[in-house]
Amino acid sequence: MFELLGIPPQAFYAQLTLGLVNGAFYAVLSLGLAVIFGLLNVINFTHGAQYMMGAFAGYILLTYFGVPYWGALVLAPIIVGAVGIVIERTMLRHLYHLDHLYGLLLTFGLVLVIEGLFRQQYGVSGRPFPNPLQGGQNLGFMFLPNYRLWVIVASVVVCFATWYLIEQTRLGSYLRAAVERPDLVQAFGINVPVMVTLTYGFGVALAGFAGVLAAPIQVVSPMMGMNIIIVVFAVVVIGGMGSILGAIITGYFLGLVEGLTRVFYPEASSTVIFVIMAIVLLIRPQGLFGKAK
Amino acid sequence: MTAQNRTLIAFIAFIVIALVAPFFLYPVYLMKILCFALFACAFNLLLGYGGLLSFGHAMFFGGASYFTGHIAKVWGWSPELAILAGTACAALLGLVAGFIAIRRAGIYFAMVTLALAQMFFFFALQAPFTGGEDGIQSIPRGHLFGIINLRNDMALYFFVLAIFTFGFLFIYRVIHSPFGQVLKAIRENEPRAISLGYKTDNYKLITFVISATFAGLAGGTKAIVFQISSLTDVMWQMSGEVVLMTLVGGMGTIFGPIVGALVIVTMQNYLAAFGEWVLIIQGVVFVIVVLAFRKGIVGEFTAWLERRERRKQSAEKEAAAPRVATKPEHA
Amino acid sequence: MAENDVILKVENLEAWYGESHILHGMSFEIPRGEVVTLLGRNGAGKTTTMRCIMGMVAKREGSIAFEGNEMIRMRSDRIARLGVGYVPEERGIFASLNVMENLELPPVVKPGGMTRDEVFDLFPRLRERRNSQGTKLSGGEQQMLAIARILRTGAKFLLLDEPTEGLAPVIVQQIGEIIRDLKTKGFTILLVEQNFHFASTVADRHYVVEHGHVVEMMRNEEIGSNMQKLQEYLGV
Amino acid sequence: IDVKLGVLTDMSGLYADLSGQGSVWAAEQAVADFGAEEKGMNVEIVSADHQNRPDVGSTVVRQWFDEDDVDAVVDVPTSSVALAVNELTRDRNKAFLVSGAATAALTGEQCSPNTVHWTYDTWSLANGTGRAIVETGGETWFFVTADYAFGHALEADTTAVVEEFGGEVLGSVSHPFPGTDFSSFILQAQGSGAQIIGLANAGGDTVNAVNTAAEFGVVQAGQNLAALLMFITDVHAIGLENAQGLIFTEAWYWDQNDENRAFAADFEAEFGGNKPTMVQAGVYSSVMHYLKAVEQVGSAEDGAAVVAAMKEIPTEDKLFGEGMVREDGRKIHDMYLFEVKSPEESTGPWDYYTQRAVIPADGAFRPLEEGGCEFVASAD
Amino acid sequence: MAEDYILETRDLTKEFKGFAAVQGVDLKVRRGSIHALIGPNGAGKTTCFNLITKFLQPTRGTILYNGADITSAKSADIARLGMVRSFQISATFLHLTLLENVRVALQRQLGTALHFWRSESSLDVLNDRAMELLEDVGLGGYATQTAAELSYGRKRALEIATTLALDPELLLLDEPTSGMGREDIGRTADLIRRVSKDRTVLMVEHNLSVVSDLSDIITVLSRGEILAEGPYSEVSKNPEVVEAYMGTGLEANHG
Ligand SMILES: Nc1ncnc2c1ncn2[C@@H]1O[C@H](COP(=O)(O)OP(=O)(O)OP(=O)(O)O)[C@@H](O)[C@H]1O
Ligand SMILES: Nc1ncnc2c1ncn2[C@@H]1O[C@H](COP(=O)(O)OP(=O)(O)OP(=O)(O)O)[C@@H](O)[C@H]1O
Ligand SMILES: [Mg+2]
Ligand SMILES: [Mg+2]
Repeated sequence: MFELLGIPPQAFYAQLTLGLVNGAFYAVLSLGLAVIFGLLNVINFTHGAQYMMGAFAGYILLTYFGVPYWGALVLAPIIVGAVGIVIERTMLRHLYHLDHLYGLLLTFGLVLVIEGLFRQQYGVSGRPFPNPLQGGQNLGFMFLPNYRLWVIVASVVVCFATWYLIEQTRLGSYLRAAVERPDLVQAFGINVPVMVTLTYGFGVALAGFAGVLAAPIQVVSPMMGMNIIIVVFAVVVIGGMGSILGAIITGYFLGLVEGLTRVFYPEASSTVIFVIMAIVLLIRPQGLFGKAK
Repeated sequence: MTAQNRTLIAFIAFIVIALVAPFFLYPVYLMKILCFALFACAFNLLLGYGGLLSFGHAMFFGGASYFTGHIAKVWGWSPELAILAGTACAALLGLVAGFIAIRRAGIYFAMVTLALAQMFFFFALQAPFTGGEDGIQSIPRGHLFGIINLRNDMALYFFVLAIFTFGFLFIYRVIHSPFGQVLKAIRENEPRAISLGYKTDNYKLITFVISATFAGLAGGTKAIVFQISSLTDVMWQMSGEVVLMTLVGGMGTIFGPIVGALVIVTMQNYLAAFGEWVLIIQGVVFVIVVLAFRKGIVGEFTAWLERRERRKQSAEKEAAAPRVATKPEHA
Repeated sequence: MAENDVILKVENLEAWYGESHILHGMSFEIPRGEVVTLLGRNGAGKTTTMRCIMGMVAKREGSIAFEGNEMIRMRSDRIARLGVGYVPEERGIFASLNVMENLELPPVVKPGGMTRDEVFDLFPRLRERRNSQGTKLSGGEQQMLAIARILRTGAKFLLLDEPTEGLAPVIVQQIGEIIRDLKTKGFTILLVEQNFHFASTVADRHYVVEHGHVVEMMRNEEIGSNMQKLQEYLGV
Repeated sequence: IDVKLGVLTDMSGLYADLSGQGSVWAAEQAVADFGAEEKGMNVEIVSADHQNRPDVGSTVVRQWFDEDDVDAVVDVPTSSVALAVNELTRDRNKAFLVSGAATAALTGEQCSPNTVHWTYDTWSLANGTGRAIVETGGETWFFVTADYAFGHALEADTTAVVEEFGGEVLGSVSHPFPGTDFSSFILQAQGSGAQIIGLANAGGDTVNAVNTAAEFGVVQAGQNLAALLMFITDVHAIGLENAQGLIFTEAWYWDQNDENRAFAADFEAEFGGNKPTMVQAGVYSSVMHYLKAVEQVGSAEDGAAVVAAMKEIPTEDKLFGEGMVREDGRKIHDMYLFEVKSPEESTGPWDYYTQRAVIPADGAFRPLEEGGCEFVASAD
Repeated sequence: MAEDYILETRDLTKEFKGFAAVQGVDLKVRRGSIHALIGPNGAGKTTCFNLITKFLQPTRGTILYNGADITSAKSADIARLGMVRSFQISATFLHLTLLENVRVALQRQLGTALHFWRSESSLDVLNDRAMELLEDVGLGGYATQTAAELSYGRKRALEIATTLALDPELLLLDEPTSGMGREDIGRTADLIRRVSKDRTVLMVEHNLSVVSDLSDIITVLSRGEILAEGPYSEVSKNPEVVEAYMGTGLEANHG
């Protein structure tokens, strides 16, 4: 069948695997967005910038402090998460009682500032980041670099750990309830502001994690965030933010779809996700995993 | 002074200033402000009165700019017809995009419009007639109605001013129309509006299309003024810029978008020397406005006027009232 | 009345929503173990008073002492941890949680709360609907859920804002029984009620609120002789 | 004589590193080295950021011409902005000295009597790289092309050269612009079995593609990469580990001779250890030549006259040596084919290139008659 | 002669994931009557309203309005046909003034709602009627305030005024007096009686004194099915109804 389409099956499987790697990034990023959106009802426009900061944190740790990749993998998300916490406490916090629109606008403004500062400091051509896992596996149908294999594993583990933490524990209901009526949840005896801050920090840390994870295979550059975040937004619209699990699955799924488009119709690979988004909106406006209002 | 009187006075003042300004200031700069002001007014209709935040308005602005540019340059139509045609294309584009986007509300709406605009960006990048990253260059300004040579900056300026004034008044009328009233109600409580028998999707779609149309009018005009249509006009940064203008000026106010466009365009012009800092400064302005001056310049100003008036009124009342009103503090 | 018998003492409470001044020197006290109602017309400030006690009104002044602790500056989660339970007027059922999750949401703050089964025995209707989404419940079911979830927490001081609103007469009757039952278990309850007949069957004393302050206190026994005055206050 | 130069460049975007402030500095340096003051010339330099936006660029330049009496616009990386400026300059009869922009249209269909295109263009890069590689045995090609006009133009130009010299193009794949993930395209290129993978893209995309190729072991597996537009700043970004073995064409390299090294040393002192690019060097030498022409004409007022003088006088300066400006505005000089060193070969920071070949001036640029420049044709 | 029914449902059924909220309800509302729908909490009253006004799609059954089948019509169309509902939980336009709130509803009759080229002052002709409606519900003095500033009870009153503004032929009221003080309950009851003169009212209400006072006929729902139907005097004696709904205590006696 593949031969009919002019694609040998090996190439087909290889592209599918690569699609999965991309999907891994989409999943972690849309998961972070879903966590933040789920709790603060804020579309975190800075998510892309924070992803970029994660990559740069890795770069800086490596070049100036000699921290190897594996150290950075732990430290960078913490650093980025901490920056997120500062943003939440000093700025976002003052907007919760307002229309959600303002959260979006604030984070959009922050994107300009953060990206601008990094551009100012590091230029735009991007920085090299050594590959910590040289070599690769011969899967029969393709040569899969070890590092890409690791990306898939790492993202699956992080995604499902997060899912478990949020959906299978009491924390999840606190978070969801706090979105609707933070004052009431607090009046039940839960320290909502602290919970909100930590969750935002956690969501941001996820973006940071995706950033370091991407550093060795995508150029570390100040613009890397904006390019990917618009796609992730589309992923989120398709998935519908209905559930944490939905965000994860949609992420992987769209990575695969995009991978296939690259083989069959490469010209459309930058738009395929947007086209799917339009179709989903026409057929199922609330998204694949969203609940109808 | 009633709000309506204030609007009238402000409008007259604006027209007077606009008529004399080109004799003192660089006309091209003024035209740029007018184009962006119209763009922002169109955007403000959707956001400020319809409650719909579109993060993809560059699609209509830039789309019309491309169509106008192509039609004027390749087909050789006269500028007013080219602009009209470009505007019509934007309206059509608005119809399609709106039809998809209004299926979601709130921040989803913002994301959907952003994504659609990004799709349009890729289209503009790859479609042959747009000239890819070079854009359509050296679009002829041509002769208005075949007579008035628009290569003259002054002549062009008054043409642009006329377009702007038309657009501005039209949008003003939409806001203050029976339609506008329903629109505000939908923004407040959509299910209730439905239960009153309003097909809210139609209202949102019409608003979206009107907004797209005038964004297109602004884009088409800009193409003639600058003789260029480029990818810049369809990029997400452009969508962000118009949000910023509206926000800085004051969303949901009549004159806010004009003031916002003035401030942002001027800032871009004069900060151009600061190079990389322009975007950062813009970002900082964004953040400050969102955190501290949400009403925007015009919004804060009217609020201040109203406060002052109320204070004056209560002072008058007190003065008019007999002594009894001022009871001794300690009984 | 000895100081230690008063569980809650509100003095000169002032509150604002934005610029509008809502409470003007509210003062009253609630003895331990009593059911006390706030009566008053729509907009008198009853709900606002409760929200102040819970620390949910941003701008408030005066004194609110709970078991001797001053709470006027306290954050609402700390107030809840002291053992104050709140059933808001609009019920506050969470749409994104199902009945079970709604029920288990408020953390247990004191020992001695009801168990899940006890709660379900009290409101069998909830047991039937336990997997349904919170806001898909009927209005009355939501009201039951709002009361039920507070009973789990072990709070011994309850604020009930119009708990009978929208409930079928049989259920109202049931709620009356529950309140009387809670009282025998040592709960103290502050009740806001429009349904005066209901209030008079459960309460020990009534405060009449008008324009943000208390204008009258009546013990339940005195109601009969004060009917005339009360009717004027409530505008029947 | 009063002369006002406007350096229009990208201060914050993609090209900020390879032109940007460095170009402004280079222009100032040229004015100083020319000795304008001693010669009684009053040269002023203004600069602005066009943010890679043609509309911003043309607004700035319009204002420069209409209000600030600027005589010449310098550098302008980003083809779209350069084309816009090109039109305006002709319209107002000023002069335009292009260094940063790549599009060969500036001396082709869009050529102007007021424009000189100094450093390089897409044709010369495609020609230099394509030809040299085919001649050294890289006969089968596969292109990874940025899916927009510029990418397709590079691919087409190179294909023509490759085929002309007996090579064969096996296929190509278009990737979205800007791309984030190149693995899938590199894999397709790998699958094609071509000897050479031509990267018909620029900036971040090229960097990204090169890195991905290294990850998938493209070079170890026996294929070679050819970048069709690459600057030393890109190599710096990639790092030698991944960039080694890359072949491409440039007009100038800081480590070629003592003059260049001296210039680079000054630059380095100013810009925190970075080295100048060919674009910045081009700004220096184009400004130098422009000033000579102004001196000869005696005024900077008439842009076309100054440019005509630039074409008359042979060029000569410390960075680009001797050369000429052709009738269509094309500056003619040698181009060089470089190969990126391996980390072991490199002796220090920014020691990145080995020179593989010199493409002599007469064959380095598109022949005059092939460009389709209007006024060249009518002159015949 | 057959009775003149304005609204009729036949075998109306709504199932949510296997659970039937409304089951086989045959409801007949006589033109010009005040018809009360009562029943224990969760009996399916609001769901019935949602089905009739098409906020929910019935699983089964038909709905006839003025003899026409409206089972597959859209919500907004239903309102245009003259059947308007109020919500159990208040729904007002928070940042519009009370006058504007009512006017939005009145505006529909003008048929100019889509006219974006017309001046707003063309709506001023509606002001008198709007004020009248506000007076009717006792909000005359608040016309220029925004709805956000109202207390809960007053929002309910505003909601009724807005609903009446559409001059509906059939008015569906979901617990119109809940949350109101006695004063307002009395006024609202009077209002309902007054407006019912030339229209039909179908209401859900838990306040038995209001129900007994106003309604011509009562349908009792229980667990999604009709338990009893008839005038108050009859229904209130039905032992099943007493057990399932009314209870015996005096607490419930709101009056
Ligand atoms: N969020 C708010 N912003 C401004 N004013 C408010 C707000 N909430 C309530 N008010 C006003 O405060 C006053 C007191 O309201 P409150 O809700 O305490 O009254 P209530 O006695 O509980 O009345 P009801 O019986 O109607 O529930 C009212 O006049 C109301 O309009
Ligand atoms: N969308 C839904 N999904 C699932 N169950 C629902 C949904 N809507 C209503 N229900 C259930 O259907 C039953 C009937 O609800 P309904 O709101 O009609 O009751 P009601 O008679 O109006 O009660 P009340 O007097 O308390 O308002 C309830 O048990 C409720 O939980
Ligand atoms: Mg209340
Ligand atoms: Mg109900």
